[in-house]
Amino acid sequence: MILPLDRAVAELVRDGDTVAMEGFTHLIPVEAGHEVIRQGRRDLTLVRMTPDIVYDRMIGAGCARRLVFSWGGNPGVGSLHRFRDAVVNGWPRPLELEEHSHAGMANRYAAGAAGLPFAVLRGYAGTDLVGRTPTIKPITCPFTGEELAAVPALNPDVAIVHAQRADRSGNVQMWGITGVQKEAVLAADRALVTVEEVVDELEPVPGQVVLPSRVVSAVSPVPGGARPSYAHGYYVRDNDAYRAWDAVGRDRDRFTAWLRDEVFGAAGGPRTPDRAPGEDREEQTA
Amino acid sequence: MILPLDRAVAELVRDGDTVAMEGFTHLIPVEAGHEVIRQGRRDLTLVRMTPDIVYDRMIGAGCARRLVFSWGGNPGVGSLHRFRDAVVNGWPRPLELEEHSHAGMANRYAAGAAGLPFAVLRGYAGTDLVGRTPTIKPITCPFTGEELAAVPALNPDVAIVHAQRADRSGNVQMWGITGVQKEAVLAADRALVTVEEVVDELEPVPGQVVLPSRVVSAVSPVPGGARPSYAHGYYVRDNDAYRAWDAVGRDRDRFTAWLRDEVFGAAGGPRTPDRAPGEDREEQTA
Amino acid sequence: MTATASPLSPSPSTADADEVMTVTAARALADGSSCFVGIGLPSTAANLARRTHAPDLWMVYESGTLGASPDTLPLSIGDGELAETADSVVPVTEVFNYWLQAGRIDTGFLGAAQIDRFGNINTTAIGDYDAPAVRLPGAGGAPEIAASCGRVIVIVRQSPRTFVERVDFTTSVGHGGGPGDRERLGLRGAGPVRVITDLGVLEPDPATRELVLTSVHPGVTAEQAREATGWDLAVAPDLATTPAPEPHELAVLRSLTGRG
Amino acid sequence: MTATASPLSPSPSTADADEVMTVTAARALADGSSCFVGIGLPSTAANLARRTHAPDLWMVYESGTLGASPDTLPLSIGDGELAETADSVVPVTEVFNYWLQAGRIDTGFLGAAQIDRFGNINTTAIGDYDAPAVRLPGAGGAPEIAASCGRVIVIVRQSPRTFVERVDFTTSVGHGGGPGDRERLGLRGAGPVRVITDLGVLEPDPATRELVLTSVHPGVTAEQAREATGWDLAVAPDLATTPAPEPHELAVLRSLTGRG
Repeated sequence: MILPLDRAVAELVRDGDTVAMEGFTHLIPVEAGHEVIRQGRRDLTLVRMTPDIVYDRMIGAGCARRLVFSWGGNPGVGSLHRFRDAVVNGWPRPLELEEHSHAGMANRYAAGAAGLPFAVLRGYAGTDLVGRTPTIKPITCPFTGEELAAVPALNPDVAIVHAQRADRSGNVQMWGITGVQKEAVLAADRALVTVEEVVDELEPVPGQVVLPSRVVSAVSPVPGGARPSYAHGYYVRDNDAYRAWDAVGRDRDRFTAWLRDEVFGAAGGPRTPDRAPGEDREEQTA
Repeated sequence: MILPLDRAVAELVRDGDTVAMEGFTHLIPVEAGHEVIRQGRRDLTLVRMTPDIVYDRMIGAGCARRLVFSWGGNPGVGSLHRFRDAVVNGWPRPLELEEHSHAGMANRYAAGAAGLPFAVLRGYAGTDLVGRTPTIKPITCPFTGEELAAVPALNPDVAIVHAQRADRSGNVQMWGITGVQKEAVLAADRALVTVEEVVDELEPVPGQVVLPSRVVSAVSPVPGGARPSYAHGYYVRDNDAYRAWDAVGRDRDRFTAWLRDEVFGAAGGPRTPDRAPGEDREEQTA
Repeated sequence: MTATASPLSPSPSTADADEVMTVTAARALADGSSCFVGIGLPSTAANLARRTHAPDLWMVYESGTLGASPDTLPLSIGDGELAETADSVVPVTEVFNYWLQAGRIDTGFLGAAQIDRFGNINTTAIGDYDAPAVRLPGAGGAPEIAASCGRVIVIVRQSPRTFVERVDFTTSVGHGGGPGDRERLGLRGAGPVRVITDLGVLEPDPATRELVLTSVHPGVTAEQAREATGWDLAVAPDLATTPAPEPHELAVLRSLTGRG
Repeated sequence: MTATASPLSPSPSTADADEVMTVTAARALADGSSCFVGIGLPSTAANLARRTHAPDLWMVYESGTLGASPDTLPLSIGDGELAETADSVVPVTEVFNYWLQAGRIDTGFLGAAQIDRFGNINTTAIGDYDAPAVRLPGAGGAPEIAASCGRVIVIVRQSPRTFVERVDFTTSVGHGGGPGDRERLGLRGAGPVRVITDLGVLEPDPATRELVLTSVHPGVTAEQAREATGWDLAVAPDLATTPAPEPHELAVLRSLTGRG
């Protein structure tokens, strides 16, 4: 149940899988993404509401064949250049897109978590997403006759999220902005949770979401594993690192060098606390 | 915003309204129900997953024309005899029934809260509820072709819930088992919340649900207002009172006397803390 | 194996019929499995299992308490004790949608006012729905427990009024009208795999899905069980006798129920 | 009303174009109303409003923070500051379903990479979707903000590349093709009621729903605004001049953005 990150990724993430790494700005499983890159996974369908820099890196590293998403930007900064390069130029390989809105994606996860084949929402009407995205279909209310939008459930092969804590039985506790992580984990066949720490007892915290161990396949202790995103109560969002990513991601060579130094350079499993990922920021922005 | 219970009920609950009083075993707004009885409301459509003794009393007092529900019993004890008497014998007046399952009711509230006309669930298939309850219809998944059940949204005229605390602006805080109260409040046009106490500041509590004041029409301080149900952190469930209700509710005369003494005898607004409703238990069971 | 006196069982050393029923139900719960627990006998059986052979039984109550481990038997499915001891307390929408409907619960426990030869259950009304002889509480969580739990165990006292040829109202589907009906209806769980009564145990015939008497409790005859059944109850050729409660099971059960 | 020097505005006393745009947007938010806030200029405008005329503006960020009141401007819609200061933090499913879709938000703020004469917005791709000249971030929360907020205010810098006859991709619906289209599509909010740019303010004509220049910022001419528009922009007969930022508005804005 509690496994080092490299073993957990090796066991749970397979070539060709549909992988959902969630975390809405907060608690993004960045280090787990780096481990997937290190292990050279290919042909993944990456699912995520806000691809963010973790998917920018995975796409740039060639892990992904397809992206299911709703907003692919660098929050507060601008574009994701590796994502753009893959979509516009097919580098390092073409990237198929399946685009939804946030509301659609959130409801797709919720349907997946609930064992339903689809979800219903007031959404998409009049937008060009309707024609472009085959996973949006009309549905009529059997009581009022209103037409609404239906979207199919998302049921990833594996969900990966980051949380503040787990206990030794693998019960997971997160708090602060918890996004759609609960739904992503419940919707997936397998779930990997990286955590800041493993503790004896999960002291209740206001706003907490607890994922019972029976829906968690593996917990990996990865302190700092969300950096440059943040872990409420542990460290703050490294906004400078997000800004600095713009220049790195913009240039193929610079990105490739970054990948070599910062991801493969740290090979051999997850980084240890004495060399937390956040400490690389200075090099990264240099 | 903060109003005495009698004024709040006078302003928010009208004859003929659809009223949802929720609280899943915990935090049942019993005193608010008594106030509705005192004010002589008639022709109400009462909505509640588990009618419990509060609706037994309101039905026995003649407030209700119709009941929308999923389980009408005295939890852990047995039947609700006023409910039975109304259904089987039409005393004190006939009671129309609209029956669902818990899953259906919960999803109906959720659809109402979400501004959707209906909800979808795996439910009811093969049961006789399908033929008896016109608010259950089939719906086909546009992606898989599977047939599921659709139920219409519940949007009560007024929701009434009990909570532990509110602040002076009317933000409401509850914790422990919170059932479908959030959904019921969000689904309703108007919402009345009775609380154990009004405080200056809502100190965060693990497991809390906070209802922002903008979705609350009125808050009424009613300490002990959930008795013989309970308020986590304030008082425990009075299981003896639930058991004792069986004998009172079973007999029309005894019920009528109880109503006269315990509900109308306390007329003139909500009971004050020095005569909390729970203290009546001895008389009630005598 | 016979119920002889033991230091752990101070009161009458022979289990009564309800006790045999409850112990038999408890034994049906595997350690580490998850169980959707209704109030009354199911809750007693699940809590007994957790205190005997299944310490890691994961109990879910429909109030939203996941992994509750109460010190005392709750009277309602929403007692404060359940929330205080749960791994997580979730809204009622989530317990039904994310846990039950999603197929995450191994065993569902149901009671019944009527049960028929195919394990269909009535908890709604006896007689005509529109003019019932007896109005019962209704569906509650039962239809979806019967549909979505991995399997269902029914606990109900046996009598011809309860065990009927055909239920007056199908609140929760067992095996419908026979083989293939659950599949046709899209019900994902296996349905009732065992009906545990105060007289014995009934299980669906693998081919016909009709309930068959497979075990009688100590001291009960097949004929007594047949007389307490409103249809022509079939008896398994290898009819067993239910193992009597062990002294320690009985002692724990009595400490839970306050008898003993 | 002219931007003269004041003790509260230490840096250049004349507001620049972005500042006029932001202050004008802030003024559009009524005290006590609710606002769905995107990051960037909308967040700056909403936080400015809350510190000036609208202390009870209720800000909702799509990360699930309801009633956030950050001390500093967040960089992302999910900064920790938002969660710490919120009345309530809810799951993303709830913010979209229970709050936005249910019609509980008065004003939605949107930006745009392209906006057309009917206020339709593109944030998906410039050029052909399958072989885009520029790939943009995509929809995010915008389609449903545009559909379900009571009204929408768009904040976007004006240029012919941005203000186009017809958007390459309709990510979020404004007034569709003209009168009645929102109703036909079942969109419940009023749609874009104001487009605030660095040059002036555009509002939909009540009859045709086409965007019309109704105000120019101080020092800007209608012709400049028309030249920065990719269609033949109509000018309101009673064209106004946007009231210049007050010194205290400018001072607060600059304290927020770190300029000044």
